[in-house]
Amino acid sequence: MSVLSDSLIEDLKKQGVLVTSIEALYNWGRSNSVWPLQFGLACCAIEMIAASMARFDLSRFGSEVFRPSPRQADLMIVSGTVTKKMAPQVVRLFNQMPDPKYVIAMGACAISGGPFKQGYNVLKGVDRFIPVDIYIPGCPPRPEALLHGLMELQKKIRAQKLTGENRAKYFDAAQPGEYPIPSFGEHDLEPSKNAALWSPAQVARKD
Amino acid sequence: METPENILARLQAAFPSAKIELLPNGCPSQPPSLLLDPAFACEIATFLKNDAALRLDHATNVTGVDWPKEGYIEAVYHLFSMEKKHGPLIIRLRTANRDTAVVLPSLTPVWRSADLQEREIFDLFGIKFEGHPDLRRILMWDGFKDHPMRKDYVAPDDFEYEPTAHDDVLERAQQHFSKNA
Amino acid sequence: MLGTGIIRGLVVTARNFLGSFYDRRRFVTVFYPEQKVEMPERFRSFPFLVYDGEDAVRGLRCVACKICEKNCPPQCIYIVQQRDEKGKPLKHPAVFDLDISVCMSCGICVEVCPFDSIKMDKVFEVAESARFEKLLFGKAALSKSNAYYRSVSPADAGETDARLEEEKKAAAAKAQAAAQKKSAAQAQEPQ
Amino acid sequence: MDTSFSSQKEIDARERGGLGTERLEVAFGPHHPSTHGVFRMDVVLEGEKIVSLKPVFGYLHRNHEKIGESVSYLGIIPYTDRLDYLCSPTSNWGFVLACEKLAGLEAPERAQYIRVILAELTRLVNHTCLAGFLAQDLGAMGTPLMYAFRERENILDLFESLTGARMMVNYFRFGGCRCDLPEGWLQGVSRVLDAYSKFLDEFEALLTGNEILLQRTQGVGVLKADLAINAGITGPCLRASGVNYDLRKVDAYGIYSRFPFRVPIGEHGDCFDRYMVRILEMRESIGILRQAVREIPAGPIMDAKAKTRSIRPKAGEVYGRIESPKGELGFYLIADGSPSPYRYRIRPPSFINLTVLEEMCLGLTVADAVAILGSIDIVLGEVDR
Repeated sequence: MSVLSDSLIEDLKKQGVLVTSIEALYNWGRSNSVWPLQFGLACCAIEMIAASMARFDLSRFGSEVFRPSPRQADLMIVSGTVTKKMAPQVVRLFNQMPDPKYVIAMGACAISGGPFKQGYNVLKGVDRFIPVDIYIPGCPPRPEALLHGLMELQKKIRAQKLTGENRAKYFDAAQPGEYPIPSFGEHDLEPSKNAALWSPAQVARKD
Repeated sequence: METPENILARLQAAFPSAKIELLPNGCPSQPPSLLLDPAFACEIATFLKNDAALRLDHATNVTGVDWPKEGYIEAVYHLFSMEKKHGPLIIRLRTANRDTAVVLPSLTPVWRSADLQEREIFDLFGIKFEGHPDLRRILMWDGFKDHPMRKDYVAPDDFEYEPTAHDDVLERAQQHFSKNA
Repeated sequence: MLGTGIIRGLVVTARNFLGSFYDRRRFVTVFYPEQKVEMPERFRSFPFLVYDGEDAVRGLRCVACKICEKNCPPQCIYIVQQRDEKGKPLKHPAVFDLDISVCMSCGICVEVCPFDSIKMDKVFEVAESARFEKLLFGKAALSKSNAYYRSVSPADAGETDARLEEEKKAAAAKAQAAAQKKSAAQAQEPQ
Repeated sequence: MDTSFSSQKEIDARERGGLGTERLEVAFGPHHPSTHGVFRMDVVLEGEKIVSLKPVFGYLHRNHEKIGESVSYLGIIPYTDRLDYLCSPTSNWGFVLACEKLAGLEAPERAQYIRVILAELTRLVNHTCLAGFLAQDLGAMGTPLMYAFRERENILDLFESLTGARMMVNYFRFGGCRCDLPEGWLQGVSRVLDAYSKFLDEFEALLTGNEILLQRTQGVGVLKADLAINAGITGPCLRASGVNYDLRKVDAYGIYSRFPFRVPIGEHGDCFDRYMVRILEMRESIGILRQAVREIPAGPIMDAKAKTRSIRPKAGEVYGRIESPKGELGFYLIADGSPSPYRYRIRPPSFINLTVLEEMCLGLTVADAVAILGSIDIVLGEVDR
């Protein structure tokens, strides 16, 4: 959108002239029909269901179409604790989703293991194996918090570029659309994280 | 219900060669428990279940307890009676040690409700139940080697990002970084 | 007759469908984000630190006693006590970090805090796109004024303020009594 | 004979004179739209008939018991919320009950009433949602579940205004409750109850007489009483099989002996009885709630003996159990005098209710297995802990 400035578009809109670009139209359409995978893991899944029910009504955002098959889904809402036993299946489901695909980590457990992170069978954050776009903290987050997270995701989708240097990752054939699936080891998952994907910040503590 | 002392006396009369012991409970309002001889466990269990006065038909809670200092693992059964609506009677079985002789008789043939719970004990504590119909790991995956509910189990090292750690967790996180430094 | 049960069920759905046009009980949708559910007084999302007055650093009620750190079930609080140049510990946290990506909003920190310095917030719209940078809250992000607390939970804040006022008065009276006693003792001593 | 499209097996079968089928192994779950949460069933089918069904657990094994050994007694309470996340107040109560026995505390009168009110509201929430989920499993996509969740929200609003959270209440304390009722809360309960009995009538008109539901549930998944007792089945599943065993009557924990409610009993032990027992239980719960709201006295909400919020009991062990909406929820604690328990064990009703899932499903079709699983009412947080 280099020909028309944003203020000019606003002015035109006031005059009843709607101007758009292919990119904006395409992203507008995509962001308003984000179909999540019908997939719940734990407590947060109940709040996810509550969000899709009458009171909070996820369908106002075009996301009520929960797809039972990953092949038809755009969005994976990781709603709940990802255990080490479940992690390979989560990664496999993610791999089966077609591009463009997005991940929302809903709730403390999905983000970091949350209250259960010291457990031997709990994965400390789903982002160890799959890339996460939006993190929604809370235990569990209120349904409105999920809606807010979804709106943040829509914003992110709308800002994606179709062309140029900064174009969206999924247009780049060299970028991986699939991620390695960990296998069950004798003591832990092998590998215990995807080092290429997950690089935690080092928090320096003196004592 | 009869007192555990009474039941103990009757059991000793019925199974003279079995070694049965009454273990006190530190909590005064709670009943003591009976430590059974593993060799006679199945017979005693059947007796408790079928005895006309007891009819302990409901084995509610079956669980393991690890005692590393004492050197054994325990299986604890909480018995109630649905018919007579009384209980609990607590019975315990102990393994000889914690690594080589961890075999106990399974009480699943007597109470079906012990089925999944004994599998869970096998998985998390490593007690092998002889006579269990389907003794496999239940909560962890099949290739898993450890028994995580034992007191000396060390969780795998995934302490890369612990921004708010203190005490034990901080120690583990520091270990992680010193190892990978 | 076969089918009457289904017809009765359809009557129920029809009643709900038509009812949703005029009956508030059947039309329950809240149009978030334009319209928001009013949060009850006790609603809790994440903890924050209260400071009195205007200065977020000096007015902080927290004395870095680490009781909340010890009692936090998922261990999401990290506190370092401030020390002066000589290394003497001060009643002030140098670092107060709270990992809200771990916090389970249980409110136990609030319950155990003896100084009423940590309270539960009502902000739940904290979705972020980066976990390491944005979900670890430091002291500056956590500190909020008592006026803010009064605006989000008026009843509890009022109660806390009244109690603190009471305690302050009692402490002042005690100090005064002690001072009087001391001066009386001093007055007696020379004789 | 044209055999171009037939497999060798079919030809063999045709030559033998019958229609032979190959056995098919299907893994239902851990991600499957018709299972509850991340439960998995390895099913072997012959045609449509189930010849073997092995449940596979552990996909939500969150190590409650191990974590409980390093957290203080007070710190465990919020974890119990997350056991059975549809009904956290009852999980709270079970744990608190066991600890109170251990520490010799007793909740005062008012707190006891508050506990009963919360527990029965929880039962309403759980059973309504169960009916919705069961209908969803049977193919009634959306509508009953949507009505159930609409009513659930009203009760969750009550929870939220009392405890501060919709689902994870973290409300009961050793020797009482965390905070007193806010103003107007009991009137709110009465209002919800009035609406709820009307809603139940409507819900039953929608579901109970529905021929499809009857066809799909009656005579399906029959569980005989003696097997149910031996397999440790508890809660509505046991009572649907005709065994009168309700811990609210048997143990009469708390103040349940003051409430003259009836215990609904099923006759056949099939899916429909399990559904119906729950609907009737909800009606009894409404009666209990009305009485509790009427009788609740004023007074303190914490035992005067409880000086601190947490406890540090002497060495000893205790088993405390309550009737949670799913069945007998027990907590077995071994204390060793330290601030956290030496052993913290949960006796999860949903887990043990799955013991005889295979027996209930054998010989039936795949679709029936889904109905049976739905009628048992499991929550994975509790099954795998």
